[in-house]
Amino acid sequence: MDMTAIFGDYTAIAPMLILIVGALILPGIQLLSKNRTATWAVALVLVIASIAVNAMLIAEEFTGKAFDLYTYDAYTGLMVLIFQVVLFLGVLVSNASIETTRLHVGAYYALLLGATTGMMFVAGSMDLVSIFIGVELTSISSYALVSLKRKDSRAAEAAVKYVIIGGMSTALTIYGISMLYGLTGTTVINDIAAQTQLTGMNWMFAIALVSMIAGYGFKIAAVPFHMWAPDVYEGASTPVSMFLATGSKKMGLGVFFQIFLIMFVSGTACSAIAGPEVQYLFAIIAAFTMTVGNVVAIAQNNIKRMLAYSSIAQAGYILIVMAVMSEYALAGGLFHMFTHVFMKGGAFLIVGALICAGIGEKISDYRGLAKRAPFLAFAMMLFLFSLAGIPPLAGFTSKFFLFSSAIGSLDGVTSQWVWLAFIAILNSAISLYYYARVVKAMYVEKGTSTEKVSIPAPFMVAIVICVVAVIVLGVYPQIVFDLCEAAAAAMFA
Amino acid sequence: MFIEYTWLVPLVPMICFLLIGLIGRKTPEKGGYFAIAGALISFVIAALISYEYLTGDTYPNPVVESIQWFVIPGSTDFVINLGYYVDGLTCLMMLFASFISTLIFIYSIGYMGDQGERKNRYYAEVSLFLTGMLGLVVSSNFLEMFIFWEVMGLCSYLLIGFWSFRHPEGDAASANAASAAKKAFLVTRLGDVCLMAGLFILLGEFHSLDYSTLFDPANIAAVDSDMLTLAMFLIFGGVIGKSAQFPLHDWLPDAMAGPTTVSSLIHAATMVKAGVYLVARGYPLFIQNAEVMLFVGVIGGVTAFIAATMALNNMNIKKVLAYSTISQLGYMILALGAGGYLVALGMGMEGAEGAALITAGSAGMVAGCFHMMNHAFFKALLFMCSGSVIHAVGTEDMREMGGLGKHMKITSLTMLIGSLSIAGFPFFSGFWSKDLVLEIAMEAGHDGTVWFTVMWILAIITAFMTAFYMFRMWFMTFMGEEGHATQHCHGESPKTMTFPLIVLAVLAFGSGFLILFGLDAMVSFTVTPDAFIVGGGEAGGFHHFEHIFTSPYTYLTIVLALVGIGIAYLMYAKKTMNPGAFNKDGESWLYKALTKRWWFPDLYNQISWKLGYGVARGVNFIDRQIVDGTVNGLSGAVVGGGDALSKVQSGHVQDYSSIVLLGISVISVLFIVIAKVMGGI
Amino acid sequence: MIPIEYYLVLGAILFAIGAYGAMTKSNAIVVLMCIELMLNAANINFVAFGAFTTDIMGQVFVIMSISVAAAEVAVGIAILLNAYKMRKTTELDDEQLRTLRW
Amino acid sequence: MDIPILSLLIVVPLIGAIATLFMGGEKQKYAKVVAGVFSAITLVLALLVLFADDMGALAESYAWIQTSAIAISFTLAVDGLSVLMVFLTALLVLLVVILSAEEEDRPNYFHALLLAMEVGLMGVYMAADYFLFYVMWEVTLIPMYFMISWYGGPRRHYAAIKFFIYTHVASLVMLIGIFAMAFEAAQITGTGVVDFAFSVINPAIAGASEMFQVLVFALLFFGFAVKMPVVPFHTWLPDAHTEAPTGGSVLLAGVMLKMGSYGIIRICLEALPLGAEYWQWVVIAIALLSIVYGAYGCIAQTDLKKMVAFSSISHMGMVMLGIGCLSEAGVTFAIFQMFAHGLITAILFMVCGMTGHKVGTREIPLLGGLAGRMPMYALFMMIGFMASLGLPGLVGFWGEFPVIFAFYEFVIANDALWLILFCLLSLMLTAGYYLWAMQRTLFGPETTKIDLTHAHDVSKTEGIALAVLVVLVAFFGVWPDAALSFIEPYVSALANMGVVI
Repeated sequence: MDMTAIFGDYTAIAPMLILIVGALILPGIQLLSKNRTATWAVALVLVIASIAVNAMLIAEEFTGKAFDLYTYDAYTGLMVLIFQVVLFLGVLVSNASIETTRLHVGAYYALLLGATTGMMFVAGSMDLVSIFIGVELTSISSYALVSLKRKDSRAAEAAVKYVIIGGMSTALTIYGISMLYGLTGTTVINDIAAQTQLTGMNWMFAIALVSMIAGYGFKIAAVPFHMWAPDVYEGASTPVSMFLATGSKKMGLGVFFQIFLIMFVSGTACSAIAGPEVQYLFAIIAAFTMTVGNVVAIAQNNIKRMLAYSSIAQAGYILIVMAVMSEYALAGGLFHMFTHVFMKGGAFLIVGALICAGIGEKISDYRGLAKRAPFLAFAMMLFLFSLAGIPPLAGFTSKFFLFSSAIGSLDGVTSQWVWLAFIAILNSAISLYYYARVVKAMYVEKGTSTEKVSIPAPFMVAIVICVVAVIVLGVYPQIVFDLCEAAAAAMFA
Repeated sequence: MFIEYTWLVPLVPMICFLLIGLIGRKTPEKGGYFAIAGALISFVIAALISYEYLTGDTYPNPVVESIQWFVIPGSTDFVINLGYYVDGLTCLMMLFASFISTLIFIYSIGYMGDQGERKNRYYAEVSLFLTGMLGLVVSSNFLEMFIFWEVMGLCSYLLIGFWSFRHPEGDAASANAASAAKKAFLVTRLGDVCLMAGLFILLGEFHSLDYSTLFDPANIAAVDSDMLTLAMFLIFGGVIGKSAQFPLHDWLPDAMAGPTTVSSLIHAATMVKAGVYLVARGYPLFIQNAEVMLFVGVIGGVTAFIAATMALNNMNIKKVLAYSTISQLGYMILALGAGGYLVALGMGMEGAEGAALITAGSAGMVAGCFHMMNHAFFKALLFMCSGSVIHAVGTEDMREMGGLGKHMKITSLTMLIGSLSIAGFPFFSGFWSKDLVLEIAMEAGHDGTVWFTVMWILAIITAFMTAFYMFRMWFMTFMGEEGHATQHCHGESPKTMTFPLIVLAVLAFGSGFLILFGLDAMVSFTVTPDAFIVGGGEAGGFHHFEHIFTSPYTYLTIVLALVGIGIAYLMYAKKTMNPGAFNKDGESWLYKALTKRWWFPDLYNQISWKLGYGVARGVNFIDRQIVDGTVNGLSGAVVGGGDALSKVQSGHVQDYSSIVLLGISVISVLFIVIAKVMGGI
Repeated sequence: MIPIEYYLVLGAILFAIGAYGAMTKSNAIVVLMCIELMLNAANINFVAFGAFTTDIMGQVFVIMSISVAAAEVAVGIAILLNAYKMRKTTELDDEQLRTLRW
Repeated sequence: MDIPILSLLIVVPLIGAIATLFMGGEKQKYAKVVAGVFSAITLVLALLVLFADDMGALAESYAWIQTSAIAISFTLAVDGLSVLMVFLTALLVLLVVILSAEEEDRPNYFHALLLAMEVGLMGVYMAADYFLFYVMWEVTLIPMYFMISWYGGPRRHYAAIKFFIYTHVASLVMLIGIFAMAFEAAQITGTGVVDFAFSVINPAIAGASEMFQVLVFALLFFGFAVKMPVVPFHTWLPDAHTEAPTGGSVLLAGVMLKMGSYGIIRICLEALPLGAEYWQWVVIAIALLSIVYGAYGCIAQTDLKKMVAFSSISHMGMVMLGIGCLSEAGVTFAIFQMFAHGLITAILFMVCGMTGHKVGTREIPLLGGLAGRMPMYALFMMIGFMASLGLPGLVGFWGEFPVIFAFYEFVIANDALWLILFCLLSLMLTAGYYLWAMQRTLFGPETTKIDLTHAHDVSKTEGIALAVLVVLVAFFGVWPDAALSFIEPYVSALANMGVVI
């Protein structure tokens, strides 16, 4: 099907358009129908339609622009796909989760779709203004999403923290952008890159850089900007936590790629200014992020909180891309982002499903789960082991590409980032400790109850999708990795 | 035609072993008849082979046949073969080993008759042992020999420990047997490790371990003589262990915890001879260096003496015999050492003088082997007699015996013959061979070094002590008043036990005369420029007798032996002489030293405890605390770090923003530092 | 004409005040206002830069920024209201708003 | 042959594992039969490989992940080094299935784990692609982790997690080494693709700079050394063995430890000859340390199984020593020792493992005089111990004597003859701890410290499993060439490459 024939000039933003439409009509549908399942179904259909459109675009290897603002290429396609999958998983289970069904579902779905739209918008933006707008669209929607879990005091507290910290991050970002704008007189990233090469390094540029790293570092939850994440993920309803941990984090990483990779590596190849310094800076941030994430995760007893720290650590791994700044690393990083959706998403989904079944969030609540819910326990084990990077699961394969990029490239071994690879690998081993704790609780320890657990069907569908993805991407990563490579190539073109 | 089947000699007992192990339980005597048949068949085959070989055309050249077993790769491959090697020494060894085994197995039918299911294990193990012994003697290379050597060690271990559980005499006895078995294995293992090290050197130097390669003078000349000397010292270490030589002799008395038949077969007649056999077999290599031979001789002499002292006051009938075995083994080693020393000296000299020395020295080999054979007969006899006694009275303590002569006529008589033989009473077999031993030691002292004169003196004293303690034992057992154990005596043992005694008694008296029929020629040692040849020498015949009875030293030994017997008679039969007068009623220092076995067991214990368990506990401590402690400490640090770091997460959102600002400052500083280091800005 | 440095310094001071307030004030509403200050610091920069380079983008960005900030405050206030209903406080250092930790 | 026999060696146990996994509830008593059938089929396949006319022709290769930068293939191959390990794996798994015929606690999971472990082990020994090798290497971990956690002793949680993380750290370090090799090889070959196949990387890296080889050797060696394990990276092993169930211990010691030495030979020697040369003395020092330290460790243990675990350290040190000699003889017999130790240690762990549920405790001081009540048990234990202490005529001797001889040749060439004393000392100590243990468990007065009324001798199925091993131990002891004929062509190929002299 020729997408351009259908969408014309809007082809590049077609997947997004569907969601925007959805975000606008869903509250209305809810109001009119008063049936949350109907609203859910409409939302789901729209999401699937959006995915289908995007899939067609990817299959067509479509590249194009919309309004000189939004560029759709292989990179955008992949990022959009990631966000859509997250959204799909989130929407799919929302009608079944007791945490989200009592909300104002119209607003809830509108916010989910709106936040995703923001992410997708960021993915195709090459201008700081549109990136800023997109990020804020997502952020503000997420504040509301977290807070939407009404009658829940923990969610309220989480939302307060989220909005305050988020506000600070916005302020830092915009301050940095203003400096960059002052320095170069433009907000188009490619032009900024060209300009900064002319002006060279100076203090304004340094302030801009640090502010922007800090500002978007919030979204990624990179250390030391990570501290909101565990509180918010713990407090929010589980589908929302999953959405934030797997979606909004990736948007932040995408922003890093789009701004800094272009500024320092590709296009104008202006690594003359501050390239290596920034690389080292990112390497240090990456090292701290993964280490703090993993080490603190050991101390957690709440599984959502543990998963939150674990996603901080995973972001640390992906930040290796920012240190290495090579095309291969980016491909590996994108692939890890993709697999992370399924393994971390799957883990959160299981937590959410079990909450529906009346099982708490404490690791100790998971004792004896293998007897009560063999499939869920098995799936959880797969996700956790995948996160730990145990072959032959998806997490291993993606880490394989990602970590290897720190060791070398086609031109042989580059010893510069070997230390980072070592830290990453040690962290990987540390992470095994706390993942295995959950596995131990589920499989080895005896629970107080032996009653069988039944979970809602949508959850089951979503979890099965994740299980299949985690296994298939581990054993046969070819298809998706090809996409990642194309995306990386597009970025570096 | 028979000689091609030499491999059957060890294989037959092996098959018996398997048969006994698999189906023996269902047969009468639990497989005992298999064992006897196996030993007998081996003996017959060995006899046929020996006859064919000794009368054949190739005699005295060894008959060697081997197949390639496997290869240790290297720049020049090290080829390990599997085969047989038949010469005079082989014939002698396999004949007397299989013959005595046959007799002892027959004896076992009676002696072990009441052991029930255990007999199955017994016969399996002795058959396996016989495989080891016969395999050892027919092997064509050192490695093959070593394998059978170790198989014997295993059987020795198993048989010493035969009663190491559910001992008929109770728990203490089984604990004792278990400990004795372990000690025997470990002490000989020490020797075996040395032997193995010696084999490494030989294999490294010669690229082969085949006797035919190693005993070729051309090959010997081509290798590093220092390494060869070291190798021979190490190989002799194996001999010290296996033949219970000083200072590794202490396991043998303990080994008496096994059944008496085992003591008789393994720890007197055959296995402990393996060391002597190894020296004799390796003679071409041993004689390359006089120092080695001196060392061998001195060890032999010292062993003979030390062991004899400990037999003087022992009250256990089997232990007296055990010490006597050690002592006699010492004689054999002394003979080989002394003779070899002369040969080694002679090889270092030119012309007729050297040739004379070599000829004189080769008598050492004859003396050693001759004594080895005689000893096998009379010591097997003595042990079996003691077994007969123990079987009858149910104790090994001689103080509880006495006056048994009346109850056990055959046993007492045959044992008397054995005692006379070992004491060196004229015309008994021990007399001939012991005199040859003393003579060669004397000669080595005369033509070689004064050390051998010292050894000769020790050997003479040993001869006296031997006569004394053997008759002390005999008198205490069979003469005098009846001890309380004697009162429970069942009378004479069954025929299956007395028959072998009689046969052996005949041999214990008469085997000495075999030397008249050319036995010396069979194990003579000849050095020619292209070969070292065992056997085929000139038979001395009556010349030996003439020589012995014209030597004044012969009469000295006869007198000493008679004096020894006389003192024993006065002390233990007539009781006119009080032994207490000599040892201050057991209070003298010397007496205590002897009962403490010269403190050797204590020494062993100390060394093994300190070097083994002491170090092990240290290692274990390091392992748990330091090596594992590091691992656990590291993981503990990570977990603890996680706990500590998680406390930073205070839940207060403004702390978070403070940390953010702090982070930004740190990042800025880092950025500047990195930029400075890298030369930016 | 006022030199651009003046604007920048003003912006920086405003940013610093905002940041200081955001970190020290215990009332969440005040904190939200301080964050507004920080945003406005950036807005001043934008306007100044835009004026000096005669580039319209600066002003556009400020408009965007102000509207985003408005949205944010709206959501923020709603969230605080919700929190106040649940926890009966808007004091950030109150134990009631520090339950999610460690 | 048209049948993809090597793939089947992986697929058959995999199907078996999945099949048994789902045999819950009523069906679980048939799990062992299913497991037996599948492991028997695997053994038959392994024997087919063993007796194949041309092993090299069996190799299979399927493209797996092909990107613009990376080429990963599913390549399996066997040669003299791997075929013995494949055989050993197939054999031991079948024997463990037979041995565990009386396992009552969730037998379906137990057998599923066993077969899953077999998948990984087979994969490791047959992989000819680094990616596949690493995947399979890690695949072995999880079944073992569960085996210890589910069926283990009182401290199983600690032991399992320690085993899991310790060896995982090591394999990750190894992974870095693999990355480095792959990239360096890509640069050397200049094909523009990072190919992970052994056949591409190994020859290319063998020509890399010494500096590179030295560094990468260290990384890989660490990974393999932990697995073997050698002192001082061994502490996971005694704990894991103490807690693991009998069947798990048998596989752990019998074939999993060999993964380490296999890796050293396959990768460190084949691909990094200069590195091996550089580190030779360190390897030898570690080997000697392991040999002596392991032996001393044995003496101090009171748990029968822990003692055997330490003896594994000592004996794997012997393997390392053979490798460290970098001579044809050393490597040949190091491989032989791997095989020999696999057979012997299986007996030891079967016997010592069953002590726990036969008598009630494995604490040596509490035992004594068991030979009277349990003669077959005593017999098997004695055969195992004797084989392990290197009694000539049994297979253990051929892993020990020639290795020490190879080391002797090495020290002679390097004027360090005294080093041989460590080996000789260990021979003494080995005999010492085994005999002492036997004295205290089998012999002497029957213990009164524990209740022996329920002690029972080796059952029929256990007897079959043990007897098979005993026969093999004797067979290869008498005719070592049966195994050496596989090893020698491989080692002479190494020699032709100049890896060993």
